[in-house]
Amino acid sequence: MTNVSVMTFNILSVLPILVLAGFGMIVLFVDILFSKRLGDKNILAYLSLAGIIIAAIVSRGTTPIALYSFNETFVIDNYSLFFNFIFLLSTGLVILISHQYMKRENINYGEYYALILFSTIGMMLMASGADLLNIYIGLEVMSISIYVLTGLKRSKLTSNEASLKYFLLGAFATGFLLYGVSIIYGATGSFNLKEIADFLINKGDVTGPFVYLGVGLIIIGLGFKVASVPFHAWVPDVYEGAPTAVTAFMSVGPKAAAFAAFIRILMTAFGSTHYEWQKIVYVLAILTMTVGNVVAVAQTNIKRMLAYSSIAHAGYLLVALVAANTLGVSGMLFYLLTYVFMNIGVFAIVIILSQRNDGFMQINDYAGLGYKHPLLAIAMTLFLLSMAGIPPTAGFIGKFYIFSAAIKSGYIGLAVIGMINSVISVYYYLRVTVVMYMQEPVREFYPLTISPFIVAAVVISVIGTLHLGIFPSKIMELVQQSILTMR
Amino acid sequence: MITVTHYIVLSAILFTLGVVGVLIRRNAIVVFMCIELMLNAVNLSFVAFAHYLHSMNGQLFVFFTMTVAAAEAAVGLAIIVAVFRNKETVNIDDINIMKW
Amino acid sequence: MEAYLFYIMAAVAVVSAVYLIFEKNPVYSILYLVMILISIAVLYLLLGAQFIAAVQIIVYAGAIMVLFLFVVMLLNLSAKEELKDALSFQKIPAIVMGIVLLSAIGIILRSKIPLGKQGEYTSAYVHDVGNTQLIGKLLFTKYLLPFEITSILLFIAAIGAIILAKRK
Amino acid sequence: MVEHSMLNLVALILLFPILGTAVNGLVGKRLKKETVSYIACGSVGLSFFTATLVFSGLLLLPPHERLFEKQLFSWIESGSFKAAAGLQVDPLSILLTLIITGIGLLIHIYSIGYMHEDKGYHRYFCYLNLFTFSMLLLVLGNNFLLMFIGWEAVGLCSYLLIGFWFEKKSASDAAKKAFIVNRVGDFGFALGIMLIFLTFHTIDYTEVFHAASQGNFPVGSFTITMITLLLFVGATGKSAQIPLYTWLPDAMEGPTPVSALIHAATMVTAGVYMIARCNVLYMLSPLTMTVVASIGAATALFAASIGLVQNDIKRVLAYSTVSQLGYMFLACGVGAFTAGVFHLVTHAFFKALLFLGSGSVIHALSGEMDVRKMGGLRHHIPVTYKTFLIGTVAIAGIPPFAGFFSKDEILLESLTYGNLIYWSVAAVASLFTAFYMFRLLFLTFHGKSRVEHHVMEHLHESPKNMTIPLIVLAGLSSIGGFLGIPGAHVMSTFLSPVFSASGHTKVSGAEISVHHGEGNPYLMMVVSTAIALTGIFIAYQMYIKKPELPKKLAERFRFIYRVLLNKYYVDEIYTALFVNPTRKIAVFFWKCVDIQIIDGSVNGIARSIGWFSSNLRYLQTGYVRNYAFYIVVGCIFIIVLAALGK
Repeated sequence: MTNVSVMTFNILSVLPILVLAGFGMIVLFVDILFSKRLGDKNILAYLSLAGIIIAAIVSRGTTPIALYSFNETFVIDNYSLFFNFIFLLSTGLVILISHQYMKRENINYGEYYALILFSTIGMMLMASGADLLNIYIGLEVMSISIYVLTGLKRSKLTSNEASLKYFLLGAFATGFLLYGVSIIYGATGSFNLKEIADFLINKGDVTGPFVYLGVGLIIIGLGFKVASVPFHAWVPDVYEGAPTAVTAFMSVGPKAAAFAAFIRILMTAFGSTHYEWQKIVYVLAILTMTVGNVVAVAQTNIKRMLAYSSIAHAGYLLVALVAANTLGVSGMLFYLLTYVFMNIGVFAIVIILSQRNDGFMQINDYAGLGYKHPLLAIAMTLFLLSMAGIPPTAGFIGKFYIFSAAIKSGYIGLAVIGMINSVISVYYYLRVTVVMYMQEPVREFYPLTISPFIVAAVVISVIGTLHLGIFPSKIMELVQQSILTMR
Repeated sequence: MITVTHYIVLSAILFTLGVVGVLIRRNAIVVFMCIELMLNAVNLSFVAFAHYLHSMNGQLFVFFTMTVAAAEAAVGLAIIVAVFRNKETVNIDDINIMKW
Repeated sequence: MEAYLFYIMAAVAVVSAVYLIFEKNPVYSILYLVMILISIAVLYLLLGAQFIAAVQIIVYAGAIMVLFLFVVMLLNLSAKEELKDALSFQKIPAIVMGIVLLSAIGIILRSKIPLGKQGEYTSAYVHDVGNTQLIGKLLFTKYLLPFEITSILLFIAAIGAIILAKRK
Repeated sequence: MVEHSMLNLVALILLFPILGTAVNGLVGKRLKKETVSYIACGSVGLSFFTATLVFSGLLLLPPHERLFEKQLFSWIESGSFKAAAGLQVDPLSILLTLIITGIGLLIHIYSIGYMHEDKGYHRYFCYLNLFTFSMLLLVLGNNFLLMFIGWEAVGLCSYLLIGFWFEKKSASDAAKKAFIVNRVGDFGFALGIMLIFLTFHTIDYTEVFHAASQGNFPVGSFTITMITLLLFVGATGKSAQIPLYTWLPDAMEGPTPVSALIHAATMVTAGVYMIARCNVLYMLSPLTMTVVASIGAATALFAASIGLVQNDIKRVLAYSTVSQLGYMFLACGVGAFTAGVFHLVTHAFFKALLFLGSGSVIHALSGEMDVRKMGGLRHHIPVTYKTFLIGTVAIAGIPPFAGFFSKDEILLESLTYGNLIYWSVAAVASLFTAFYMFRLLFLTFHGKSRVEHHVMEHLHESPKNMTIPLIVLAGLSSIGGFLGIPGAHVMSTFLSPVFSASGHTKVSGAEISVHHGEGNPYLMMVVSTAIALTGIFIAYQMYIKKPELPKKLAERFRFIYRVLLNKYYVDEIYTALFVNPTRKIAVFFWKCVDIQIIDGSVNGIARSIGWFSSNLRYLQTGYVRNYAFYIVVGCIFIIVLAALGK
């Protein structure tokens, strides 16, 4: 271990976390102290954005070596920096798209911004945790914030219901995760991913099924968070019931965080036993892609359709995890970044077009959009095409990397199933564009109030989707660097 | 002589009972209590492992799980209260507007 | 002595757990859960984890369970639970599932459990230094970061509970 | 280096159409119709002009150096994998570029008149320019991924243009069908590219083909066979071959100029281009070549036979396109890439002409497309008639028109390199082609008018901007064939740098016949002319001769006349022996195989996914406990897997 520097209590390594925590508190205090004078509370959004930008500044750049701190329980390497970037980007975009929405739905609480920032702390901890305890705490910080955010529209029954479902099932799945952690602890004597890996390499053969049981249970817990079939059932209901801005938030950042932990745990700690967990993830990947895509075909509510599509995307990402090679992991990171842009872009447009109390959420409500608001329709089409994996969008490059990685590792069948699935997915993404361009409007588009915030989010997403699709090499280089120091 | 296996078997039994409870109970609060039972089963196995491994980490982990459980309890019960305010029930079979 | 205590407490815990999941009245369910918590606390003592045992009694059984009880009372649920059972058909499969799950875990545990690397905190050493001291020391050294993060976690829980349960 | 400065202009070819798209797409709504059309036609015109400059630049180079790559930016770099986005100019790509921009320009001009009344005028030209851009990208890209991007983008444009009149449900359905059927093919294509990526560690044409021709891969190697087969799956989708052709006849719901440009001249030939481009790989896999040739031959015959009985003027042409594409694949499949590309070129001329001609007819008849309601139009719309006649003669294969030489070469090559079966299939298909095309011509322009009265009143010849493209294309269809006249080899010499790497590709009739005694090109010409004439003759008999007979004459000299009239019943015997069975088979192919089996299975798969979807969604019951149950089921599954481990 030459390229490792051990620091204890390096406060700098957790600086982004501290910044976010600080700004979360500031937002809360400003909200309480000046609530009478704030008016429409724009200042809270500005403050949160400022926090995110400062956090991004302090966690920017790359590091030549992996920096371990807090007794090797926390690590700053290019991998975690890359994920920090994804989290901050997605949180920033979500704040941009949610500001107007929160005002419209009358739930513009200061707590909303604080909770989103705190949740991001949890994600960062998950990506940087070099120790199962840190990852677990990060997971809980993230999840508990989202349970609350989901139920934020407390007078609305769907929001309550979504929150309750998510909470009960989330706690249930976390039980399995913890059980897995305890078994791993028993089998190896440590929570530290590196120590676990060392132990398994040296004495792994004596542990056998006991370790696999632990890994399997951890896969359940994280599989729940990434919405893998059969642990996915919460996704459609929660996505539908949660306030749309929160749906956008939880479809991106937490998913990326769960994948970050997933990759780090499976690749670092259990890299030597990958033949065992690959079997499990293989089956999960096929199920997830297929169920997600097939069921999405029959959906009529756009949020539900996006929920199933997000399940399907989790399936593609699991394909990369099965491949378990450098190309796969880098493809996965790349895909997660593209997913941020395209998914938040779609949700931004859904928010623009919906009305108070989540009216106009049916796909048919988009009829004729192509003529009434051509720019919105073009942006929406772009995001949907990207999700369907059609060039020259980012989604295509991401899928290309992922399926190439699967083929490279010899999982040709998996790649074929994945591509059949992406053919199916074209059907339901296309349906939205067909409705937008090839049907007569069934409703008046109210004079849409489009705030500059949300326009900025859409523009950033469009640029991101196109840029990653046309010039992916720079980012890919960065991604490749970021996984070098991981193992 | 009580070995670690005894504790792990006990923990597995309690965990499974918790799982069964989640599957068959309808009162959201009781479902939540069954989840707490699962967590306790896990905690037991942590402490047992810690003891037989001569390690303190397991006990520390339990300390953190308990903290998390406290936080979850606060939020979870608040959610249940919010649901009850709107729907006058905590029967989770009545709480399914969203489906399909 | 240790073995007897283990079996007694294990029996108490399992029986209470069975009662917990079949008891109709939620208040009783809470009491059964408290029984389980206490018996597990005793097992913690057997395992030499005095601090955790104390926390289990004081925080878990004392504070968290009281919160549960409080909510049950607040919502006045003691009498009117179990109105509609839309999934009565799931009861049998659920129990079967439970048995399958248990036996599957059992199959894996059938052989002697392979324990991982032994640490340096032997019972004698822990006894010398003191369990609580050791935990305290670890909390503020090795586990400082998660310890600090839990403060954020509890903060989240507090504002979350307020914002969710607040009336308009 | 004047030639290099000319070649460096290549990026401009792509730039103009995309600028046109951008302008018309963003502000087209507010512009006058003339301005929109000037922008659209101007951009394609400039692009065509640049293409000619680049072409002459290429001609200035000595033949073996005619390969120019212009790197734009580095695109994908991941470890050992590398790809740079760049453009490649070589004889093959510049030839197609000229066709795309040239014919594209004519069709843009034609569209000004054709779409004049349409309210989506600017949208139409925006799409059309975007299509031109995408097609150029497909052809000019220097690696597989760029080709794939162009490939998908032309699919997208085709989808937008087929569904252009989306108010018609059939149009938007056809659009959706085209897109989804194409995606099925594309997925094979994408898989093939990935396999190339992993096998060769690059997706750059030059590097891949160089590596493949170094003998690292034995002939018939499994990897290469897989790659080529997967690529071919993509080709069957885009180029409408069995079994993925069903979208093309439906695609006729789009505006007619679109059918001419996209669904006849350019996009559908992308598959042929791709195979020609990858000739090095294909030559390494005899199995794939057999598959390509067989599917091509089968499609040629199958589609031609369906064409025999169609009554919609555009559908006849659509099936004819499918059939002609089959010819091109047959040619590629037997290794005669030059012949395939040559036929691609001539087909682009005459099929664009025919489609535009049919568009002119439809325009004249206020939208009527059923040939049973036409007839006798030749005096009313003379220019259209004459040009249509030239197109028909060209496709039927009468010397010296364009189709004759290219089709003749394919027939020859299929006999020389393939076998008698290929040849006879192709010959029968050629007979059918001549028959149905002249049937179409006779029904439309000859005989008594069956046009409805109110339509008759508005009957008029099309405006200048529609007839001029027709005349230009008619000229090209007449003389285009001399590019490949046996003995001169203009085409094969020009293309030889592209195909020389792949073994036996001195593909030209005369030279081959020296080595192989089987095919004498001149004898072959006579045979194929005879075949075409036979087809025309039968059509003439059936659609001109008989309906015109005055009934009275027949009654007076009943017996003698009938015998004479019926030429001693030779025709009847002929009809009974050949025409009727053929007709029955054709109807069978159309009604049963085409509509029910192939179309049905495509739709059936979509339906069954829908069925699964609407049933699987009920697993989402909304009950938390059910969801928890799923988690436990998954958990048990995982634990069982873990228990089985080791």
